Amino acid sequence: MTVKEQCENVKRMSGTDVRKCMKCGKCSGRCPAFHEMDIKPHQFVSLLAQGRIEELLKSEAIWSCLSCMACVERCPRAVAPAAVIEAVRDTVIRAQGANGMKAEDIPPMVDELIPQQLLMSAYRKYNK
Amino acid sequence: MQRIGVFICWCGSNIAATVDVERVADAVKKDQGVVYSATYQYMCSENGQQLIKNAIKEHSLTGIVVGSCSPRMHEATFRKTAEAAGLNSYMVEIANIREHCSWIHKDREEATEKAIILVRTAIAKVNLNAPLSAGESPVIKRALVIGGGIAGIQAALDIAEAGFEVDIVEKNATIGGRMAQIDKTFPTLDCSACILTPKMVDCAQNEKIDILSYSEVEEVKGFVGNFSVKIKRKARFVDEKKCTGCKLCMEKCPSKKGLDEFNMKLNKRPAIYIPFAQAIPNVAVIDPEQCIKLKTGKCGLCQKVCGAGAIDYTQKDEYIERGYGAIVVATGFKPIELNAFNEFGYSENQDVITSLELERIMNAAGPTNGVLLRPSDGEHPKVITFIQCVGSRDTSGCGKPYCSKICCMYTAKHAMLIREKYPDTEVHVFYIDVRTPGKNYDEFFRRAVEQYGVDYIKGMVGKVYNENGKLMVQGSNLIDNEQVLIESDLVVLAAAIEPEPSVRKIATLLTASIDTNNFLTESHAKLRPVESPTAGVYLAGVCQGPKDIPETVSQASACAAKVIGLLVKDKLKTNPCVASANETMCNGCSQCASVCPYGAITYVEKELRVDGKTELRRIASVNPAVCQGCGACTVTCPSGAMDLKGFSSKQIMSEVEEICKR
Amino acid sequence: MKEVESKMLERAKVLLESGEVARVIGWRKGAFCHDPEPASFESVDELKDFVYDYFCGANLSKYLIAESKKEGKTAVFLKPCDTYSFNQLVKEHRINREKIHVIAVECMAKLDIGKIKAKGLSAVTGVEVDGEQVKVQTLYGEAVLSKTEIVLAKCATCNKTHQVKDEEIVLHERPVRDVNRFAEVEALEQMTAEERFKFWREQLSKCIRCNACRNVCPACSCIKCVFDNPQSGVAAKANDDKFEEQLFHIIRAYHVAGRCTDCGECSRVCPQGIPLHLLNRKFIKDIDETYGEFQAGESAEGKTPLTEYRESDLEPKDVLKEGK
Amino acid sequence: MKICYYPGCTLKTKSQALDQTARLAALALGVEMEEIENWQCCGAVYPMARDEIATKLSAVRALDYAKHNGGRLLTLCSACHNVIKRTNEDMRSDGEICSRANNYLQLEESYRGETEVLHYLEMLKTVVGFDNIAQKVVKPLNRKVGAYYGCLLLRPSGVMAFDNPENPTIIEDFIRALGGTPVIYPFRNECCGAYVGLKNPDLPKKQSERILRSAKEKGAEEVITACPLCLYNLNEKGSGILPVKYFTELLAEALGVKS
Amino acid sequence: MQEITTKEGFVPNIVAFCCNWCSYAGADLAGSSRLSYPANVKIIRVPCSCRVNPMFVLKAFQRGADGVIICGCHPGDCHYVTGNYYTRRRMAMLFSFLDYLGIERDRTRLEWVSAAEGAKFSAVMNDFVAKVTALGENKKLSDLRVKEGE
Repeated sequence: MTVKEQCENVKRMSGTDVRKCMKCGKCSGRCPAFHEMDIKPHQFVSLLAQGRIEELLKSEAIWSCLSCMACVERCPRAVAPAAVIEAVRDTVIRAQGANGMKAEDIPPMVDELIPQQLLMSAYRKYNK
Repeated sequence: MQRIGVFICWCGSNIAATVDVERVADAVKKDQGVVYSATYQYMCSENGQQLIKNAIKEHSLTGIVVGSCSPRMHEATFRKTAEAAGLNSYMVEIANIREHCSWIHKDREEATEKAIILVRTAIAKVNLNAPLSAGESPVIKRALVIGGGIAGIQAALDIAEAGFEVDIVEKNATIGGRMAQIDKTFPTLDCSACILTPKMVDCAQNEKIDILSYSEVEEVKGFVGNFSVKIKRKARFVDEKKCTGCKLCMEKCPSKKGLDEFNMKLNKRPAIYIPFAQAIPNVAVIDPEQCIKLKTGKCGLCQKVCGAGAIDYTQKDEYIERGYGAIVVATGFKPIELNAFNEFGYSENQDVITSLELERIMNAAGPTNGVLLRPSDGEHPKVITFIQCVGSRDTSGCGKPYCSKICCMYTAKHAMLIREKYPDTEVHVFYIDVRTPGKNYDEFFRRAVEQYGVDYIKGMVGKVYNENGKLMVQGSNLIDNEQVLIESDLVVLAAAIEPEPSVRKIATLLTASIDTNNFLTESHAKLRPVESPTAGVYLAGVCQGPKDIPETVSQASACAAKVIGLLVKDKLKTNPCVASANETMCNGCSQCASVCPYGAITYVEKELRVDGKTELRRIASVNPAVCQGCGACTVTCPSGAMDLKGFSSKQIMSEVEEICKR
Repeated sequence: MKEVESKMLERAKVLLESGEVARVIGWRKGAFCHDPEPASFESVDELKDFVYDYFCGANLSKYLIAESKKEGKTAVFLKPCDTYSFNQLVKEHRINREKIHVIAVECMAKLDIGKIKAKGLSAVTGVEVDGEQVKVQTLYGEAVLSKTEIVLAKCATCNKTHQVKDEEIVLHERPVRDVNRFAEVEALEQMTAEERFKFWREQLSKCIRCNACRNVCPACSCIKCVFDNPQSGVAAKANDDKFEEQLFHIIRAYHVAGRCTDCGECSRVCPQGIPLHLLNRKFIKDIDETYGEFQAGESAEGKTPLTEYRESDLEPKDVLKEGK
Repeated sequence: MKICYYPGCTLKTKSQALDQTARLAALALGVEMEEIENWQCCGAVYPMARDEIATKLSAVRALDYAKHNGGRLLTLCSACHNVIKRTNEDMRSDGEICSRANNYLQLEESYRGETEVLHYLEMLKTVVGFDNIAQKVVKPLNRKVGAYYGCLLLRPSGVMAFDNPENPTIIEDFIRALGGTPVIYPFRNECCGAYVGLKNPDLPKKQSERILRSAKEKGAEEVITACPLCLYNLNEKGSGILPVKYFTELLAEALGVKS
Repeated sequence: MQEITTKEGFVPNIVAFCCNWCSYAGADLAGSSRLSYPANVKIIRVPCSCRVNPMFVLKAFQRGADGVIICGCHPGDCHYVTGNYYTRRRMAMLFSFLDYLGIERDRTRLEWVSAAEGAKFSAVMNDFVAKVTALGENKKLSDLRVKEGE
């Protein structure tokens, strides 16, 4: 896939129109995981609009987004940065062997109280 | 049989580059009724018009077709041209071969073919045109201004200055509007009241101006030059003529729980009150929701203390009806409700306020007598954060899609005034863009930054929350790509502005168009910016779109000029393209009247002689001065008795046929 | 029915004799037992030919446009379905209500001679109705037919009740029919566009442009019809192949939309047997489904569905239902 | 009254307290929660990518079952509620997702989002009524409780339509009905850190502490939630600043049905 | 401009009725913005969409138009306050009726185009022409009376 195709694909998967963004930064102003991210939520929208998908695919931030939808909820332009981040993450994990978490990584992290929901969420979010 | 002249305009290269104008002129030469056809570079020019005039005379033309730009552009021009050459102006039809042809098609052959059809369609129509003459209607030499803010005041003063009588209908107890609430004005920082109140006094003293305060427009009938308006004068329970404005009643009133609307409900006021010290008229009003006497029948204290005997608890709403030649709408604006913006904590935190509330807090006549104190505890705020674009430029559905236009400037003003008066205060402003077009505007904003050290942060706030008594403002700093957290004492929201909601009702009454944001629509965005599409209705101030005071005043004066231009005329020509019923065909079934939006159709019993017999029939009768020519009735009429002049069924059918000929 | 007829005759006599009314509008015997015709009776003497039987299907309300213009009062016998047309005409100011005395008469459905003949019976001399059974006498003997099979199309689905009456002659209660009057329209809607087109092409091709439907229709009462008016752009008198002719039925149906009471007279009088009521019923069904149930003629006041609107009305594209 | 109920995996294992107290309380209030047949895990997170269909199918199956069994589907776990409600909205308004999902499932009759998805709290509010609950309270809470909404119930508000996303009131009304005093604190709709803990344990810790600190500062003695994951994070990563319980535990307690 | 698939080079003839205040101005704006649409769309100016008599629509079809589109101000924005509301009902009923007679539904259309929607005007016309082109020539309304085979 060319970079351009990849961009279009991510745009389509996210279902959001990045051109609607007016670059106010409210998403990043609200994000609880902001400090954990190398590329910030508003940059996901902006870089995708510029076609700079390769930078996004390399980002560590895709593993930090909580999908808490705070950015989506408050965007004054009805843009969904979280959906862009998820589309990028999906693109990464759908690529062969690029799962964000390996089965063998999990057991050591699990304590006995950990709910299924957490494991399931993490599995869905990080793996194909 | 018509003698038709066809005039094809090149519009320089606008048409001629795509349409073979000579071929068009040639193709229609032998069409029915056509006796002359010509082309010219610019038909609308002096020379072009002369060409038309000469042809009308030389060839005794009875109708002309101009193939040119849109009729919305030059129909009026060519009608005047025809008139000047002695041809009835309604014998002119325009074939729009620019906007609808040369500008949208690239292929010359295709465009030329289409142009020929469009011109032929116009020829087919003009073959069926009949001379129409505009009727006349008298002009009532009095204007109505709806809304008594700065826009209404300025328009009224200018109209009165020209010698015409003006009524200002203001729904509040005083004129003055939003400008009266403002402390200082940008970019000069002069005191708003100092420049507004003299104008309010002028209004009160001008004998041509009648201020109908605490009143609302209830019903509008009629048309340009001849409106009849029913105005509700709400019961204020105080005789306007007797009250001296001494305020003794205000002191004695035992009910002091009403919220002071003038001070943005930041403090309480008595049930009987004068909105503010410089109110015009300087007359008290009783709030029936708060008045103990009106609610329980007991009390009556204000009546006892009123030396002038002005208090009248029995007052009822009254209705007056007056005639006007022109109407100016100047209904103004309000800040939007902030329910949809709870992320900024407006409803939970007293110290999160709107800019208009800050305006009152900063004002010497405001709830804190002009001392900057925060509402929660009356302390001086040391750190103040402003958030711009709250609800403006918002297409998510929570706010308004437009830029409110005034917020950048007033926020800079507030920031500057605070830093000037309280230099130890830290001021931050979150902005998305700072928009400062206007004379001395950007210089003003830069002064806030450069001279007063206001901290402008490019970014938007995501959340405002209260922690340990502080307002924590969490937002983006996009320049530094950081998320910042500012511990603030006061947060000021630049809430979007929206048209005063009553404008919808006014628009309906006036049949004036309104856009999806409830702004009244102007007749032409560039060339007729102060006129509503409804003849005789003019727009001033924010009711037409966001604007600041200087722009509002300019627009109000422009409105006044338009109104004066109308009122100096003794008679107006009416649109002759109106409906009329063929008496011999009319069934009198009343269906047409049931769809007429103007109430232009009535029924008469009339003796008709048909086929040698006299019959008494019920027949529709259209008042041509009231009919606006929409044609709704023509379609409802089952017998086809109702037709529209200038757009008759036969004319439209002939256009259809011509287009379908291929 | 005889009983009803004699009561009607009795009332007509009293009204005419007393001078209360100047004329009575009813039905007069025809040449055969099955072709009574609408008539105006101005004297007791003329009443000798008065008839009211199972073939009196004609709607008398349209005659009142002219009659209410005449001197004196006019009495009229109206069946349930006729009263809707009457109301509609009052609403449109075509009938002067004050000059009409409405006698509501019972109707147990009327018979269609065409359907009887289609059963192979000819030279019919009389009928006797007994509940669901109809004994048909002919010159060649007697036959028994099922009533449901030989009633007029308009009666087959009728559940109408008298909307107007100054007095009534109703001796029997009519059973309520459990039928869907839109069934035929629905069946057409279920077809493909091509099938529908084929159906209508066949039907409308039969039209000989005799104008019977127009002349009988109580909603089609224009002083000057658009089809007779050269200014309308659709005029055409004769049967020709021009648009004016071809679209005659479409325009006619549209013109009466929202005003048609579904009286069914158009189909009853069509000599070619075109089911014209299916055109009108489509409009009625669409209006009911899109803008709420509306029965023209139920009231002599108020607007019709096409002369009012709601801000929330559907767009045309949303009214067109998914067909095949 | 019977309502179809979708329990979800966590409630069958680690969070049985949530499930059991909810059932007990519902019975006391006259509602029988009828577990739907053969439910499968909803997936715990709503897949946002528009080309994700397979991961939405278990939710569609549950919805379709409820469509034919009363037309309502009751949820309890915030995550299940979020996934099922959002999937339902896709089925209702996104023609492409709807037709693709139906193609997979081959149901007798296409599912087009007809089922009403009802969270237990919404059921309490609209079906039972908080006033009725208040009347049945035998052991009023008499303490200050902070409602923790988290993200899943509220956002995206356009689809969830649960409450005002920035200033919700439903759990506060619930607390009031149980005789407790609700404490409103600004972090009640902030994310707890969710599943990111497996990758980055610091984030849930930071968030959970922040949330509980905020609740404590405003006077809460206890925090309640509807989400097993939130409960886990707040309890395990929140440094014990405040005790955290399921809202149904308080309901059962107040109604006197706690086992 | 959209690609239009033609049936053996068939170019449909389209009659567009546009209200003077919104849609005609919208068409003007499409022109001044140089937003093209096929040349086979020809516009008739009417004061309001409510001036469009169903008879005009039928006449157009009879005379060989392949598609008829009516454009007016958005509901609520009618220059004459209520005109387009009547249009909406009239055309909804007419179009449904024509469909009932077997006339392809894509040959008729009602659209709201404001004076500001030049782009919409152009898009609507492109789309409409594409749909009508796909249907081919309109024969039905002009030969409703002609018996099969004749």
